[in-house]
Amino acid sequence: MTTETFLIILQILVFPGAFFLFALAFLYEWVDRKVLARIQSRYGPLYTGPSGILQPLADFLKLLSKEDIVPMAADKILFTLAPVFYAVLPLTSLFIVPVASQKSLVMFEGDLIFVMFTSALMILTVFIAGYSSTSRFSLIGGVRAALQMIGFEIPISLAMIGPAIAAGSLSISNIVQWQQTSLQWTVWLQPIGFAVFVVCSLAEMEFVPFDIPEAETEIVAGWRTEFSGRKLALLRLGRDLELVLASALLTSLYLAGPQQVWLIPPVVTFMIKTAFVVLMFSLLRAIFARFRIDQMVSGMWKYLVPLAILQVILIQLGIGR
Amino acid sequence: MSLLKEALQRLFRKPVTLKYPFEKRPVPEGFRGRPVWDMRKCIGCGLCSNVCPSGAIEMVGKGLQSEIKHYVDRCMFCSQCVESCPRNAIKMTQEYELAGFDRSKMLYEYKREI
Amino acid sequence: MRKVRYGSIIKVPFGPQHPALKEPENFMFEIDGDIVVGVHPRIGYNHRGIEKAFERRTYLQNIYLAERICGICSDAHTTCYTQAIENLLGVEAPPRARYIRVIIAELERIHSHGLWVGIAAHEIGFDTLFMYVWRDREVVMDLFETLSGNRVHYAMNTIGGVRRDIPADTVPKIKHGMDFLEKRLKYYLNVVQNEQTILKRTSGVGILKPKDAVELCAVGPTLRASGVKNDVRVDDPYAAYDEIPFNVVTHDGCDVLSRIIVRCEEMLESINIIRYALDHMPEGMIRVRVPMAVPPGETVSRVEAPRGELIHYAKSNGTTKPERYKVRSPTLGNIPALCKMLMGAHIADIPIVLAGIDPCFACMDRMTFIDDKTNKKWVWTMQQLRRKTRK
Amino acid sequence: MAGRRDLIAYNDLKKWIIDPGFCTLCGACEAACPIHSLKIEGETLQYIHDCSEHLEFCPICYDVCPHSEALLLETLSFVTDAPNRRESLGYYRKVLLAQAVDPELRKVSHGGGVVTALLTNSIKQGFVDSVVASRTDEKAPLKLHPSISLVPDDVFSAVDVGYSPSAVAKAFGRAVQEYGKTKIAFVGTPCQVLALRKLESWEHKIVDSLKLVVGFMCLWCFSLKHLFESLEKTHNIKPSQISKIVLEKREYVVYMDSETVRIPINEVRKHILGGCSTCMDYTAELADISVGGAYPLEDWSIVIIRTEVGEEIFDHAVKNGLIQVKSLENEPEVYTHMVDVANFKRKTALEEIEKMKGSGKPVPPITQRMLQPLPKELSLLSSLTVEQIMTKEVMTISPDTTLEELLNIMTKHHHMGYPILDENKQLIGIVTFEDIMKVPPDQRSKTKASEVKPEKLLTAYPDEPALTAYEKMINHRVGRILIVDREDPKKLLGIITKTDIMQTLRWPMKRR
Repeated sequence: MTTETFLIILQILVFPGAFFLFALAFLYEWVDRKVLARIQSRYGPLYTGPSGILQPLADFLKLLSKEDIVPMAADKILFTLAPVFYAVLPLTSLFIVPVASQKSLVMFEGDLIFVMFTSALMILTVFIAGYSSTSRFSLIGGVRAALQMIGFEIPISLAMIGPAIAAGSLSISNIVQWQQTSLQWTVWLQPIGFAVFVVCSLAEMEFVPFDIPEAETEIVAGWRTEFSGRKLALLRLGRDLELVLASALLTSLYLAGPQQVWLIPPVVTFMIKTAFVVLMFSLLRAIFARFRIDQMVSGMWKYLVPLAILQVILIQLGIGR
Repeated sequence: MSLLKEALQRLFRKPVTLKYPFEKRPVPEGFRGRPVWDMRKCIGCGLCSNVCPSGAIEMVGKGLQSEIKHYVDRCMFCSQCVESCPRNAIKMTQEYELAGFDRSKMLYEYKREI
Repeated sequence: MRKVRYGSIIKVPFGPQHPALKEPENFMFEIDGDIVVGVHPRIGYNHRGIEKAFERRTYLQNIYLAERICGICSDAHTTCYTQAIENLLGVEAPPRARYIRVIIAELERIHSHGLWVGIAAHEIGFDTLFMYVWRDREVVMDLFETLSGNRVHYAMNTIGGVRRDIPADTVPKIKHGMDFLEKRLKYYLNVVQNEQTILKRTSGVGILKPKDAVELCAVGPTLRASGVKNDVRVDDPYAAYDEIPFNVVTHDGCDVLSRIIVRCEEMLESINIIRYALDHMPEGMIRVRVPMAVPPGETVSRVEAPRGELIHYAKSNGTTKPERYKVRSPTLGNIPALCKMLMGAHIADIPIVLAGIDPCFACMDRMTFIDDKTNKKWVWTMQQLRRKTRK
Repeated sequence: MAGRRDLIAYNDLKKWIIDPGFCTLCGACEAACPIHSLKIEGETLQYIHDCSEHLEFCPICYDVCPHSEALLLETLSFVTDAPNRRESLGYYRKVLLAQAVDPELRKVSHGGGVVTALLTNSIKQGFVDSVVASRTDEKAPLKLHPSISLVPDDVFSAVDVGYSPSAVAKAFGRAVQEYGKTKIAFVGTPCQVLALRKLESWEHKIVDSLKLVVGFMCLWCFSLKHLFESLEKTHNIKPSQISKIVLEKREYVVYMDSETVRIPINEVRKHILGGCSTCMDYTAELADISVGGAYPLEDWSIVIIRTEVGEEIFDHAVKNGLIQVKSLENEPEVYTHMVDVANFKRKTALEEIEKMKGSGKPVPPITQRMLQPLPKELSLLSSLTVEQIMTKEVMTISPDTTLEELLNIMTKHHHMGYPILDENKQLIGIVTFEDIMKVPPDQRSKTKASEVKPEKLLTAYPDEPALTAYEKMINHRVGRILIVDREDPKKLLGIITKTDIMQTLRWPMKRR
């Protein structure tokens, strides 16, 4: 084995690969919970580690050790596979997004399309998870998730395309590089696209006001109702990775991604930017009530899709390029 | 978005939650905590056990030979016994952490000194 | 209520254990797509035999039993109970006691409505508002603790008056709390009326027309939110309400939003009532002593609980224990109206509409038996019950 | 009296007090009853429901009844801090004459308006927050109602003396339980004061709120119904006409709108309450402050201050200028009259008891207890010698002292009997208050002490057991016995009075 192969394996497994991303996922879950709690005048996680920073990890470990119940009527294969996919898909996408330097671990022309594809696959996984548990609440939750996807998939794709058009490349790393070399962040050029992306990310991550597929008071835990033990642990990990993915994508596409500023390594600027994005997500999820599914879908089509199209047209007209 | 301002303000303020088991809240005067009996004053009339709505008080024996058994697990701290006692033999304390796993530990017995 | 529809109707159970219902009660919804086409409430899940328990306890002990019919409107139940027994005894609570009862009842209304606004916010996923409202509700809870020694079961009422006086040094404390609450409540009222997501979820949802509301015997804020002016405090004044000027808050939106607004404004009105009562509280007795035994007779007493009109019926046979006791809690009155509101709603609207009547199922549940296959209903007598238990 | 007590006190109360008709309707039992089984309604005591349903064992209502024998010695401990004790005065710190400074007040009140002034001051100064007292109805001036006053102005019309029973002790219970008052001044007649003191020695929780007990001197109470009936029958006086009844020199003067009628005391005595006929306490010996009319002085009251609390509150009122005081020493007539009435009351009570005993009727348990010491008290007395309990410093007079001079001495020192010693310090007899009273007032300045002294002289020897001396006193119905030397019966060594006996009996009791 050459040193190079070893380094690549190390990169995939440790930094900036799986281990680092897991750590980041747990860290951002903690940031999210803590910020949300502070907004609501609560403490949030407090006792596990300093200021409860290890709480998400503790939750994860605890769930791993819990009993794993599979409903009798459930489709066992799909029911078991869904959580795995749910955790693996955002992780795969994160290899494409630049984290530690301007270049991501895996990059190829058109990897942006791949990310869009995986995010669509995730919703499919959610639907399958809800469908395979055969619980009424899960079913409704899964259907809602699928329905919700119809709402946000188009605008989020358009919002992703915006920077790509500006950079002239379908590779995320290239978009990042373009921003850094041209010394302008896309967010200043395409604020509408940024806003659309943020809103759709909330919907993608099922955060209030778009936590419709798992609305606690309406359908218990939605598509996740029947999951427990290791499966639930994987679902939670997937959710956290999704948060990292969404913030990383937003950072890469609109905030110029990992950037070497003076002596600060790019990974630090990346973390600062993503942490800021997570904070913004937490703030936004705190100040709204949940929409109803019909209101959400119609609102998306009525307002966000035209806005996203408008942004694309503006870019084509040369504004925001 | 009308809650945004308040949300931002709250983000930089101290939470209002009390870290309860570590940080106990002082209770006000007149708080109705666990009742205690002063057997030097008790005459054993049995009124407390008779008025108790939840049957938490048991009197063993009669009159001045009696003993009081108080089952805290049944007590609902209404303080009717305190109100009914003709002689101030019962007092409500400020004790409120009375939950536990063992019911047998929730029996408080009051015996007379002979 | 049952409507036969062909197509993909699925039945969705709501409760007895459900995150939207904090109390065990069962609703079976027939859902066509996302629309509710049938509602089948099954009450009685949480029957606790309280009325039978009343017959086994003395009148004095029953105060505390009445208090535990409901945890949130505990004072309304004891007020109603003590009023009924005072009627039977032919005594009247002294003026100061009646003012204290008003103060406690209105504090309780603030706490109950505040709790409800929080729940309503939670039902539509607005947890931040829920936290804020409940945080500010603590002011009332602390006042209760200072005034009565307990946050939930105040045990202020006793037959013939109240058990504790409101000392002069706590009056400024209460007033200070009221000033703070008034500021906060106005802010929340503003939030509720201006926050788009809340308006989206609540306006035009759970419509109950005034005519339906009256026909289906809705009570309390549910009825008043349909624009019907009805309040026991005015219609049949008890305690000191006949001496205190206040407005009956109504709103004619007929939807969940107007139910929120009515409750918020009622809280503001309660603050005014408390201020007036504190300023005009007469000196003197706080209770009259009454004997343990109650002369024979029967009586009905009405109280405007936070949830609506509460009715207690008592029958005495001259001993120290009641012969029969019956409680009609406001939630029971609102159940038919609730079914009306829910028809045609979205699944997502079920929790907020359900919460819109401020249900308190624990105090509502009564003993009836329903065979849901034949729709036959009956009530078991004590003998039948005994026979059943022996088997 | 009754050997074993019943577990439920009401059974005893009914048997020994209510049924024989000794109840004076003070309402202490109603105030004390933890389950409100008893109720005073008009002139009857109602038993509303069976208390044994709720109680296993309850001594309360019988223990606190002023006519029961329970807790009698314990009640004494409230006043025994006082330095002096005299027969018919009780334990006291000071005896003086007082009147309210405000003339308006004197006009509305009986006597000097002292109680009203005192209580008004205490409420204003915050010593007490309410006053429980009797008040007359404007429509029926003789009928008393218990009243609870909260503001000083209320007191102004509240305090009143009268001759009808009033459930003040019940009102005290209400003040605590229904009004929630915590500092209460109580005003009542001797039996009501006794009831309160019994509640206090029983440690009933309602007396936590008791701050001050003011006692009125009281001869007795009438059953108004009977009194009115008889007045209407014999003197054709309608109850509505009567505006005031005043006791003046063993005569009741009935004031009506136009005329006055004088009725001898014995004629109306039939209508007094059962418990009053055997009561021997005139000056409310257990009160913090006792107040009575200062006949023949108009507008003055005689005030006996017994406890520290009473002294403090009274002095404060004097300092604040609401009450003016005058020494009693220069007014022997006032003092004489008071003691005379007290003695009259005691004498008639004793006669009544004899009568009751003779006819086999039950005697109130308290009287029985007062007249018959308990076995343990007797054994205590028999274990002591006379020498151990006698007072050695005796005030004596010479045979030439006139009765008027003697009355002055009595007014100054409050002793009721004085041994007469001749110039050689030889004992020649003893002269007591009763002996003086036999002499008409106008001849008292001429009569000498030796002339009225009884023939017989009761003496005891210092080495005798105290019990013997006590028995001698009881048998001869005297309040004091002279102790003389066994060898020389003319040599006075000391004196034993009832006070000394009381001191001996109560010495194991300690004030809490």
